[in-house]
Amino acid sequence: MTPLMRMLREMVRIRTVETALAELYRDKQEMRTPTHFSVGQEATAVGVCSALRPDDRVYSGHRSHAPYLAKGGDLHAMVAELHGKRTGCAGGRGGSMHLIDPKVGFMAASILGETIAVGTGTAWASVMRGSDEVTAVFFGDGAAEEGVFHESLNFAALHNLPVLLVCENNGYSITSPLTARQPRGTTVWERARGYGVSSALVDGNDVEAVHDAAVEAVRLCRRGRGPYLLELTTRRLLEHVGPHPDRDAEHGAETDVRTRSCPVVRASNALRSADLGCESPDRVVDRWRQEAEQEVRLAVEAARAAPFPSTSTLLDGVHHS
Amino acid sequence: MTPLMRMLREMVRIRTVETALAELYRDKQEMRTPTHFSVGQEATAVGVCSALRPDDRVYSGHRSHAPYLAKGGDLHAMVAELHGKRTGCAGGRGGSMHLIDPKVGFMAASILGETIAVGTGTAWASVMRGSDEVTAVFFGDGAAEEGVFHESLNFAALHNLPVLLVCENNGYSITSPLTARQPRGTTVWERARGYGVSSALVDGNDVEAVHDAAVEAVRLCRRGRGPYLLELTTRRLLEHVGPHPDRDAEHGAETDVRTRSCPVVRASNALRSADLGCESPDRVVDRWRQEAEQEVRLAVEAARAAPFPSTSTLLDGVHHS
Amino acid sequence: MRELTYAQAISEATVQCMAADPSVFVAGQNVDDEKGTHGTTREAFEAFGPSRVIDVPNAENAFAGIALGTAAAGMRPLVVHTRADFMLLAMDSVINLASKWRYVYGDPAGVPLVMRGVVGRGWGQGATHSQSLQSVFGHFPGLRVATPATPADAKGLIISALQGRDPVVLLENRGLYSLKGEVPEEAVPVPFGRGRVARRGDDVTIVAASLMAHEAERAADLLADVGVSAEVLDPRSVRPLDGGLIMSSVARTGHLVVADTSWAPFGFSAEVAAIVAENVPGALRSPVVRVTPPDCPAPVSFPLEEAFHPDAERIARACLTALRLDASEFRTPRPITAGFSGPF
Amino acid sequence: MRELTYAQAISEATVQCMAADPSVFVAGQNVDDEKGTHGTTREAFEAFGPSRVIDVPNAENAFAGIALGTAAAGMRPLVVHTRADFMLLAMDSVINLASKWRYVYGDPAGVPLVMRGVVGRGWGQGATHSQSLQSVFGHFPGLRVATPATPADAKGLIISALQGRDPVVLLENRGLYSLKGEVPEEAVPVPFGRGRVARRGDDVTIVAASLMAHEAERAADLLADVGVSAEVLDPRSVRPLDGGLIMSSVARTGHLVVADTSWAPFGFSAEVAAIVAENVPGALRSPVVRVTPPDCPAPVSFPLEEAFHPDAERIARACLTALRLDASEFRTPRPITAGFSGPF
Ligand SMILES: Cc1ncc(C[n+]2csc(CCOP(=O)(O)OP(=O)(O)O)c2C)c(N)n1
Ligand SMILES: Cc1ncc(C[n+]2csc(CCOP(=O)(O)OP(=O)(O)O)c2C)c(N)n1
Ligand SMILES: [Mg+2]
Ligand SMILES: [Mg+2]
Repeated sequence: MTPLMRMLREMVRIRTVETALAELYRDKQEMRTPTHFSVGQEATAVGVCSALRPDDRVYSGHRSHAPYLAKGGDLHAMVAELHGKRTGCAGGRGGSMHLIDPKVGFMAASILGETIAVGTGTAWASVMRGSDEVTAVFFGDGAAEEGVFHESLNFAALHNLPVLLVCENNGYSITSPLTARQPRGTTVWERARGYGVSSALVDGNDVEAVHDAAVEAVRLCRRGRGPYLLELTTRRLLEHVGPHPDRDAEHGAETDVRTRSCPVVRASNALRSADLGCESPDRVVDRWRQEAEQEVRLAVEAARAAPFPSTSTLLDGVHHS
Repeated sequence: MTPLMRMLREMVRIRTVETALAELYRDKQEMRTPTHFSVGQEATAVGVCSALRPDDRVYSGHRSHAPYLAKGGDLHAMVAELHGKRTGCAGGRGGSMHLIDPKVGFMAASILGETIAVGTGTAWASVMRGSDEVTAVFFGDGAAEEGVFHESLNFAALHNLPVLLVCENNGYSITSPLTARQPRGTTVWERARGYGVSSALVDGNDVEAVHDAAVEAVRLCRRGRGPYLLELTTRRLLEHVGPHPDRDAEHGAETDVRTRSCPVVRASNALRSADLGCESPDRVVDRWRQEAEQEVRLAVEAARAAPFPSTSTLLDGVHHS
Repeated sequence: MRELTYAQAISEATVQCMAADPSVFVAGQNVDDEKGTHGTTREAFEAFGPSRVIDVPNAENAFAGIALGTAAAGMRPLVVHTRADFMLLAMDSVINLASKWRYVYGDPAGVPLVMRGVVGRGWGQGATHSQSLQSVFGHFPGLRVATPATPADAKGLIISALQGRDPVVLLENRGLYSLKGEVPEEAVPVPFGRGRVARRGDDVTIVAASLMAHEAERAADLLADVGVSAEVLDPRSVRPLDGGLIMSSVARTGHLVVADTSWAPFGFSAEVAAIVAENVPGALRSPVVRVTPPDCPAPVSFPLEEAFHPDAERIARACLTALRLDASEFRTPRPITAGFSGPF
Repeated sequence: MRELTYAQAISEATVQCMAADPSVFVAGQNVDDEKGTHGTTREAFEAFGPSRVIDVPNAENAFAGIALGTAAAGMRPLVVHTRADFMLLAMDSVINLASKWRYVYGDPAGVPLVMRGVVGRGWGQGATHSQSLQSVFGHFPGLRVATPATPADAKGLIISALQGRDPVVLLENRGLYSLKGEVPEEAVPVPFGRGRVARRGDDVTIVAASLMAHEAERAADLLADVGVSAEVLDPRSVRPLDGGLIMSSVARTGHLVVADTSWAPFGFSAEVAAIVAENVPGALRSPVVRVTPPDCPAPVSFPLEEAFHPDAERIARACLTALRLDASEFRTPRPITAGFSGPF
């Protein structure tokens, strides 16, 4: 498989998983945890994570499913977590905004900007320990307004830390457009330059472009020439939190633009049948979708069947004993 | 008097007042409040404040005496405040780091960066109220590392607020040099550009240059084209807090450089006797110094003679009754 | 009197204060959108537009300072936090500057910075979206901290805040927004520091703020079934706290249960117990019982979440414990799912 | 046993932990300079150099998160704040993330982030440089909060912190740095949650942490002169808090005075009073007395500052009040100026 094929397959998988979960979230109401889907934004997670090694670390904010899965996080553990089950990746205690998978070096937090600092810290630890691991941190355009972004960028640049800051700019913070929050004519990637940080603006719905930019950024970080900031423009197709189509998009008559810019559609179009042997792209994508449907179906069944944590464990694990 | 003469006189006044206070602070130990002198940094306060109107506002951080005096703050009230007296500008409760003079629109706070936000807020209030007042905020290179700097700059730029951010870059945060705190090759003024904020780097020991830059910055702010950031390079001649000569300067053999760059010396040299009629610059400066010595002597005497606040007032004024 | 929901009462108070005083403005993340912070800021936006109901960037710390700055220059900001937890980012401005301003600067004008913080509840809000911070804010002199439980108090306390000259923190439990109650039409302030007797009773005193006042009333119903008459006191503000009301009730009943959504250690329940121990310890005929969340962060998982949040049953059982009565045949009440149901 | 100052004990603990465990490092503003945070970080810098004793920019919030990140990746950061007040800028990282990490993520490794905060004292430190935040940090499950009063405990509690796996806040009153006491040479941890009987006595129990433990001991001396035998309990950590020690002492003495440098409302003194009211209210033969700063920010002016800070005399008088003894002929002790004398 070509890199593009691998990435498309992963995007199709994430899209399929999230779409299935979004429907169940809406209809069954068994996942009682505020959930921020990445539908429409898959290329950022997939393009960046495909440029990382398994021992590299990834952090994200509240919109965490796509980076979690792209980094190789356990699907069953994620779905169980959304269902609040004992088998969840955080034992059902963290929910959608606190996914974690230590085996693949992934973790997400709910407060805007927090993990920008945490990821800067793990990158610092890599340097202290003499390892060449890189840390990538996903955060939104909104999180970039928090002071912790500035403080972390300053620190990362001061110590040349191997941290790749990935700003997923979807143009909104909940319902608030960028124009209501950041000065016109300015960008996050240019702001990074003020700290001497290398940066680039990339179409975040073009998974190959994201991947290529990330490969270069990771290379620099791994050689001690970090940090690096990637600003990736993208669009979310569902509402900020929850399963419904994004109303701002509808009202703004942006639906078309969004669909046309959909990273899955675009990557599918880019696939030449040549790459696929005798199969047509549509059929291949379809097969991947079916595989992912099966995968998420099993994960949901397992999650449903799994036990809730016993209330007798309510107080367990607050402290190291 | 020419503008330069007025500014030099004010700098001589501030230098004289602070030098006298520093000695008393050391010898008498009657001012029991951690005190950060601006000796060596007078040109920033004087150059900027001379570009402001009386109804404009000025905020500063912990290093507050020079901006307070330059904005026209009451000397007697300041000296009494340092002595913890009832007649102090904050009733003796705030001390050196919490000077205030509402009559001239001045206020200082002790926590790094706090007043950057507060000043942004008063500038916003000016816009809301349709007034053309400008707010200037003094802060150090160290304070510019705090997240509140970034958050405030973003907000000020978003709303084009009439706030003039004055970064007094003296190269140190307590004993920590800039190189230990900010990425090499970067500057505060360039960082401001990332928010679309106009900015300039000016020799902060050249009072005329500071004044000219501030006049232009204030003009833009007043016309609704703010915010503006001025980075002013300067040197402090005393230690961070307290009355002793700065040891880092001594150790670093920078003393010479510092003395040569002293803004009072430089402004004196710049004065042509032509400006002064028949008097020589030295004589004029000497006369101003003597006037200031007399002024501060009276203020100290008054402060010493003033009563301490009665302990029966300890609980007064926490709330609006 | 006509009834309003808690959310409507907040909205009405806001609109009335804005109409009466042109210096009042509302600011916060997404306050201008259709949902309008659970319907509390929408009417104001419609009435006064985007120049007085202002969406802001995600910058809690600076924004507290910015709002403070506007207050120092004569404005009256009403800052809305969609979760009180986010106020932990603004602690420096709130604690180190706002709460101390009037005293430290000897500035009689003060800084009337009013902050609303929504306390999340239910639907797996979890550890960082459901914290009740009354005990933290309550610790610091210079602040007013209110926890309105009823629509009328929500309205009246906001009015007090927006007419006063002190910095105020208002904590609103999301479980309350749809709650209905009588609310006066006029803008009548409810003063800080005066508690409310939510229910008269003789056998045991339950002190409970915000959402817990309602759980306490439900507990009082349950207790009435077994012949126990519980008095429910709602402090309305925790700083200042109406110690007098609590003391005189306990002096009469001899038993004290405190129910709260914040943790026990160094919490509201500690302060209420301390006030009694300090002033009328002889009145206590049984140990004080604190009904609070267990000493752990809030978990998301549904059964854990249900076990985490204190409710009427736990309060009622605590009262029976205090009274040394048998709780064995006590009927378990139908759980109410507080306010919100999903999906998000 | 040899004696060390409190500052030397901290320094020794730091050096020993760093020598024993290469993952320990020290970070904070100016920790690498000659003064070395009141002499507590200088030896470590000399022994281990700038790669392990690291000066950092002024960015308290991010730095808490950065240090947390290093802890998540196997390091053991010891973060130093030259004033505890500055930690109010780091509340989000500390409360919303560090304290909850182990529980919320079900991560048994946890994040051993250790933070020291200096509590300013004397010489007009004022409202924003002298706050004791034990009551705020103590409110949140997941944190360990220690307030060492003696050199030995300063050493032992830092060792516990740097050997444990929990986030820890250590609050050190600046008035203590020059205090001398016996300190074991070896690296012996002092466990969290076990209080210390600083002075045995039978008539009244004084509970007092950090600097107040010493004021309480001086109060006990004054009381001894008038024939009163006071027991002084130093909790050493406020979370967990050794309630058992307090209860058994009060059960014996029947009288409780709590002295603290943090405000009374929602404070340490409230929690101690609540523990007694909740468990052994019958033991109290007189009302609990809280000796705390008055309910206002700390003023700078010398006489106001002196009146603000609770001291031995106020504690002793509070004990006499509790015991209903006459305080009229009680001698006023010579004021000690705590630790520091200027100029700065
Ligand atoms: C400190 C903080 N403030 C506010 C919030 C509430 N909040 C959650 S997600 C969100 C929008 C963030 O926008 P962005 O960072 O662009 O991410 P996106 O949702 O667009 O992916 C907000 C405001 C929060 N979680 N933390
Ligand atoms: C939030 C915060 N962190 C730390 C301090 C302690 N502190 C006081 S002054 C100072 C140095 C600040 O340097 P800079 O801003 O450059 O001002 P300068 O003293 O050089 O004028 C520091 C670290 C503080 N007051 N507030
Ligand atoms: Mg966004
Ligand atoms: Mg400086």
